[in-house]
Amino acid sequence: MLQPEHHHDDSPPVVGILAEFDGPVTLKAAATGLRQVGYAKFEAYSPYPVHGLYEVMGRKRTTLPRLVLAGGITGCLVALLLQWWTNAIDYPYWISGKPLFSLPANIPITFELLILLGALAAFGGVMVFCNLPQLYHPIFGCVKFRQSSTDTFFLAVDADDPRFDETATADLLRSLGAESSELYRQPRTVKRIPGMIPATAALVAALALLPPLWIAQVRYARKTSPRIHPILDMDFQPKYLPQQYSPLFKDTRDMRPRVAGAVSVDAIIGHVHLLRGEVDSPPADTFPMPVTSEMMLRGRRRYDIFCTTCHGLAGDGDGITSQLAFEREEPKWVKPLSLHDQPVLGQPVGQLYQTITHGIRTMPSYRSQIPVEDRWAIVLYVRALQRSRNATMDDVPGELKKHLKSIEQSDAGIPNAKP
Amino acid sequence: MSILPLDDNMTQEPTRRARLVVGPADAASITETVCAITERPRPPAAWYAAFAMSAAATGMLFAAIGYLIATGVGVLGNNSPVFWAWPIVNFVFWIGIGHAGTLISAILFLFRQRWRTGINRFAEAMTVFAVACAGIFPAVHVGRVWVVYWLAPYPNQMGVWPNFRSPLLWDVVAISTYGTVSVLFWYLGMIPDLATLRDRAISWWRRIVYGLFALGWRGSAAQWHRFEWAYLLLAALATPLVLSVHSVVSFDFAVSQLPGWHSTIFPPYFVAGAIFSGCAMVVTLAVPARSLFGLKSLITMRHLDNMNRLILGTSLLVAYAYLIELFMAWYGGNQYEAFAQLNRALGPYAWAYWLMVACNVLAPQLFWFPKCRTTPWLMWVIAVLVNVGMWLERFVIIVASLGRDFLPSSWGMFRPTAVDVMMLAGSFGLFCTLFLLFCRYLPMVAMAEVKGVVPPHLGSNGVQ
Amino acid sequence: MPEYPTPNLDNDQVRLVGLPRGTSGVLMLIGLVALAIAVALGWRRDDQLRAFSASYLVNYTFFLSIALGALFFVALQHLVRAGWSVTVRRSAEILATGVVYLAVLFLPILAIMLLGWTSPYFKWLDPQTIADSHLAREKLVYLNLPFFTVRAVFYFLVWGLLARFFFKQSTSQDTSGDPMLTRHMEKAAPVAMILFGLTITFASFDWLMSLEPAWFSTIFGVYFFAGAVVGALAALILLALALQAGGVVRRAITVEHYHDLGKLLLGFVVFWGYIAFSQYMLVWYANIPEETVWYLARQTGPWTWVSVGLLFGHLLIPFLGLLPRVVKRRKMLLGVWATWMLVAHWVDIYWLVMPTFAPRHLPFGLLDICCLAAVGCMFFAGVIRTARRCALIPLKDPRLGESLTFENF
Amino acid sequence: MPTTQPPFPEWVNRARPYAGALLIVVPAYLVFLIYAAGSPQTTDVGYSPRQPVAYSHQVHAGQMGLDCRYCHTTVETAAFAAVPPTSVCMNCHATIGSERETIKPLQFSMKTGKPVPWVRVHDLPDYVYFDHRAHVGRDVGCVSCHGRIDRMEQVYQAKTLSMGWCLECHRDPAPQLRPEGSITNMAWQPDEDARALGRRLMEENNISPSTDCSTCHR
Repeated sequence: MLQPEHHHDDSPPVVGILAEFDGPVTLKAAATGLRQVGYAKFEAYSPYPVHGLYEVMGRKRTTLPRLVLAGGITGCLVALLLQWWTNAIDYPYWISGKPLFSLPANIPITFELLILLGALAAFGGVMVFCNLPQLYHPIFGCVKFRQSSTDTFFLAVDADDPRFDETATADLLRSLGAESSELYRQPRTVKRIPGMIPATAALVAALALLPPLWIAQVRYARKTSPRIHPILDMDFQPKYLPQQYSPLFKDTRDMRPRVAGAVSVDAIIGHVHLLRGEVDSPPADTFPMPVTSEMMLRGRRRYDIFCTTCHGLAGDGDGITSQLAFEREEPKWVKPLSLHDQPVLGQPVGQLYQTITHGIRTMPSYRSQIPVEDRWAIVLYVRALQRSRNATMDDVPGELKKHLKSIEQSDAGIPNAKP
Repeated sequence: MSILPLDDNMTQEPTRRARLVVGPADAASITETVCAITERPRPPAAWYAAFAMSAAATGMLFAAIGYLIATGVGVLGNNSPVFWAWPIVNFVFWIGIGHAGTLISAILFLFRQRWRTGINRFAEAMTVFAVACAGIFPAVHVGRVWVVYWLAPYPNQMGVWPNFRSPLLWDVVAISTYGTVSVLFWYLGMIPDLATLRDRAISWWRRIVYGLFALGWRGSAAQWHRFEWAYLLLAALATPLVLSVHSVVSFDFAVSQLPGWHSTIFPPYFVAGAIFSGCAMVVTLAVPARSLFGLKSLITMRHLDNMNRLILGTSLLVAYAYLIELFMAWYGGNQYEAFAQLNRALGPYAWAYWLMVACNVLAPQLFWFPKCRTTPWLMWVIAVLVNVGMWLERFVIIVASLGRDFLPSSWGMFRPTAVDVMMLAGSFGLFCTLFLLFCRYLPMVAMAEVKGVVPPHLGSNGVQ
Repeated sequence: MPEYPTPNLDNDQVRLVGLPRGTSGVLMLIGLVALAIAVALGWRRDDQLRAFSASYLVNYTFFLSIALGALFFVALQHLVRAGWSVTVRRSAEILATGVVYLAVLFLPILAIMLLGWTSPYFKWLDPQTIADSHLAREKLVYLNLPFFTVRAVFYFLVWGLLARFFFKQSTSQDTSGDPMLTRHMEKAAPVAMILFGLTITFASFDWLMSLEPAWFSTIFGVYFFAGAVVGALAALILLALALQAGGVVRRAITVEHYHDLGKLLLGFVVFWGYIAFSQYMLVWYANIPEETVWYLARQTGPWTWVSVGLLFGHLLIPFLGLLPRVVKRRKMLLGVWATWMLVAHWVDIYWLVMPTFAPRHLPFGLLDICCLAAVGCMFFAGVIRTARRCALIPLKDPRLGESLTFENF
Repeated sequence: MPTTQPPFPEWVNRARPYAGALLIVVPAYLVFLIYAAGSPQTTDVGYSPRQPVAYSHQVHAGQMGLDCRYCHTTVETAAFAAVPPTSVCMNCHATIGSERETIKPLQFSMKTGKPVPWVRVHDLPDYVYFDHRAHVGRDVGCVSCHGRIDRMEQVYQAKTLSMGWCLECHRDPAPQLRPEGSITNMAWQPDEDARALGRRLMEENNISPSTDCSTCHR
């Protein structure tokens, strides 16, 4: 209780005077008195709120209500914008025939966000305005002050108030009704943050860099290991999809191959021309379908996919595969036939069809890769390719003939032009 | 006029207001009464017994949830046509329980009902714990619990957003807002009391722990000024919030076209029912807690009397809603609606319906008699009955309506599974566990608030 | 030891003295003249008084809702043993007794129905509607003239008895000072509340909802109740302002009372919005034709703008207007907002009734003003008559001291 | 005056800004970490399983210029882009490189009838319905989803194949469209503005991709 009046130079500095009062009424009166005398830097402490105390101390009313209003308005606008942008613009939901942005259904969330942001503003505001959390304060060094949260009322005058004087202020407080008043000093505590803490923080920060580095590595690397999906949900369902594994069958295929020896019904009941390329057993000389320019185009496209690899774009037997095979001196490789050579030129279309279907010599069957109609289309295109090498002017349609002639004439006008 | 005896505050005389605290009402003894509960080395033996039981039930809850997640939602009784059953009943029940806390702490605060200070702290705690229990059910019954965060609107790599026009999403937002605001409100009010515990602490760990949570509160005039404003504003925000929360829950049902669900009175009716059940839970907890922890001077008979009046009042509001629904089912001339109401009363779930009526409408009528309002065991029994009745109300609304909708060919019954029952029982365990921990370690009564409304602040001997 | 200082209202005028003696009679006369003009306007339109009936119903319901809201206010204060409201409670008690005069004013409505003039007035009276609609036929058990009349008599009996009970008990305390009278009223309050809740609900069903016999909404009673309390609170504020402007109860009613009334008004404005939104949202969302038809009439043509006007005028604008603390503590500002709310409440009632009678256009005109004047003048003639017979505050209420000294936070 | 040790030393106040910063930094760090780690860019892109046969798309599709459809014959007609049967490989490799070590598994498969256990690289979850025909037939080039397959020695997943990625194109397909003849051409570049071309193609071929849930989840 008693503090020696003389103190050594190494004793901690005086923070202020703490005066005790017996109740809210005397506390309020004393605060009024202090303010009238001209003190500005003092604080009143009470175990429960004393109405009007803050006002008599001459402090400004808090702006918390306005902050909360701002929070509420922000919440309201954020919610409306969010719902409008997400559900009407970015991912339009068409719900029970209502307009994409239908206000009545947006009200509940707007309201909740209004309240939420308002409440967060109120709580955050009181923390900021009260300067909380503020775990250390010199006044916590006074033993008596511990009573302030139970039943005792205090006034604390700061030593850095210009009017502060150790004896005069104490006298004043006593005259204002203080039951007792004492000087209180800065408690002796550690002021600097202990070095261990920043060191630990630095270590943790360094360690915290590892996970992002690892993620970055994974992100940009090729991974042969299976994908990392911690939760598979229904990624893999117990159902059979094409070309998947099934333990049911010996060959582990879930797609069943055609039973050996099975014959297509079509082949039995007709369509011999179409499917086998035959008319009354010899290879057909005609197409089983009307020949159109679409079919020709289709044939060209299919030819480019399936035939050019060996037979070459123009049918000369110089496809890329063949070229590479010769480059590498593949022993078993036989140059593919040129489609412009005699045996092929003379074959009826039915036979060409059969060749595609069944293969011939080293050429494999393309039955599984090319559907029937496409095979005929390819045959047609092959015919066109063959014809192109042996065409006469009579083959050219009327319109184009004129055009060709005009080219011929202009070519003739050029001295060096060779026909 | 005579001075009221110190231990009685049951006066009905209009000439005076009853004491808020019986016995010594000075700040020191209030502090002592409340703080001693957390400061004594050992809680009463009954606390240990209750804690052991509720902790075991909590364990059962988490075991059931673990089993549910590991196996799938098939372990619940929900099935066609009653897809929304037990978990939603429990959800609505618990979220309703939570409403009384906000009623007492926010609405009664706005109405200057000073008696609320005796019970608001633990009613708020009850709210927080009930919301925690409520949140479990919709979360775990979605089937894929691990993607429950999809309900949150965050920019995601699926390129979709939640459907903000679904009442189920309103629920998510409303409940999380309600939980957040309840916690803020509860915690803000507790800061000065935590400071008291810090200042009284003898052991260093209590000083540190309570000190951390007290945030360095000093009770300066500046702090109190802002604190009071924040408290008022939070109360003003929490009041419409509490109305909105159960209204949103009622929208889950009422926006649909199912007979028995689609009724415009649902929002206020659900709110009234929620407050009804919440008040009953307050009484259920207050009666044993006040005698177990020696809080009879702060949570007085007057408090219980007032709570029982609230229960009676909200019971009448709920009865009003039942009546209007029945009347409108007939008046509206919609045969499906009429059937839905008849089915409740006479159908396969008639037992639940009549039990509900008995618990929610008839039992609280006993509170017309002052004797019933002031006899602890009796009010406890009635409060428990109300809790049962309100659970059944949600059961009747959800299960009876879904079980028998428009198409007789799709009718079906609901039967809870063992997991269902374990989860309901376990949620009570969780609730009680949290509540018991709260009783043991936190200030159960808002000391600073009580001190602020009793003398000497009001300047006359314990009467205000 | 007294809790509060004994009220000192010696210098305050607590009797209605400002008004000349014949005010009630003059008002009555004006009312009758206005009624005659309204009837004449109705006749000229040659529609069996249809337009008049509709307009009369609007204005009648408007004043009835204020009287009922006041009755609720009185019962509520006793139910919760409120201390703050003692000095404004008498005004509410007087307003509530107006329901007795309104019982008489209900006779024209009943007379028109009995005469069968404007049969589509309530469509369920129209034989054609009954023949066409099986719903209307099914409801005949409830919606028929004899039962309707019996119910109306019952409602007025309940309201009249309740209003007179609270008024009598309260005024007799002025002389006797017996605190037990307060106790009596407190004991009666819960019963009064139950009766009030049921009667106002079914009255709103009978007189407003059944205008469209096929339509129904379970929340309708609550909706009407919410509007009624808004109207009554606005009326109470304006009444207090008027009395103080007339030099009476200048000290008994303080800025704190205005602040509290303002807060309650704000609260009920929000409550009304909540109920209105609940009803609208659920009907809008479920989109069932038999329900949406009611809103469809109010969402097409000029009625759209009345609906939007209600959203802003009855909810959003007054909410923001009444929010600041300063508004509730400045008489002028609060008076402006109370007037605003009273107008909004009138529009609300108009919006409930009129689209049934005039689905395509807004029939607002001189007829409505005449009806407003007619019902209003006769209602206030009665109210003033009552007010003259008593003090304007409960002079010896045991909680008068509390009411005079309380402070808002 | 008797003094006591305050519950917390003074440095605790000084640590407040750092603690406050931590409150922001730690959640932000965790959110970033989860977002980055969970992103399909991390978990899925770059997936390049080792195949039972060291088949090089770079050689076949790039250097030789084989059309995609030579092997993946079903892309235009079926939902599923079939992995070719061993017989298709054997079209050439019956005679070419038949003594090479890498061809051995093919020969084994051919002999025994057991399928070559190719590992699927582009594998959508089973609850996603994706139709190759609907995309190839609607002017979407292979390269849009599979990247430059013709430059891949061993095929890897180049795009995220996430739902957001799908939706991106379904909402705005124009930049991804190309003329019919260039579907399989990995190196194709539009002569004009890709978006203008895409818009024209959309109009010509009536392309309006749906973004309903049931488009992909049926």
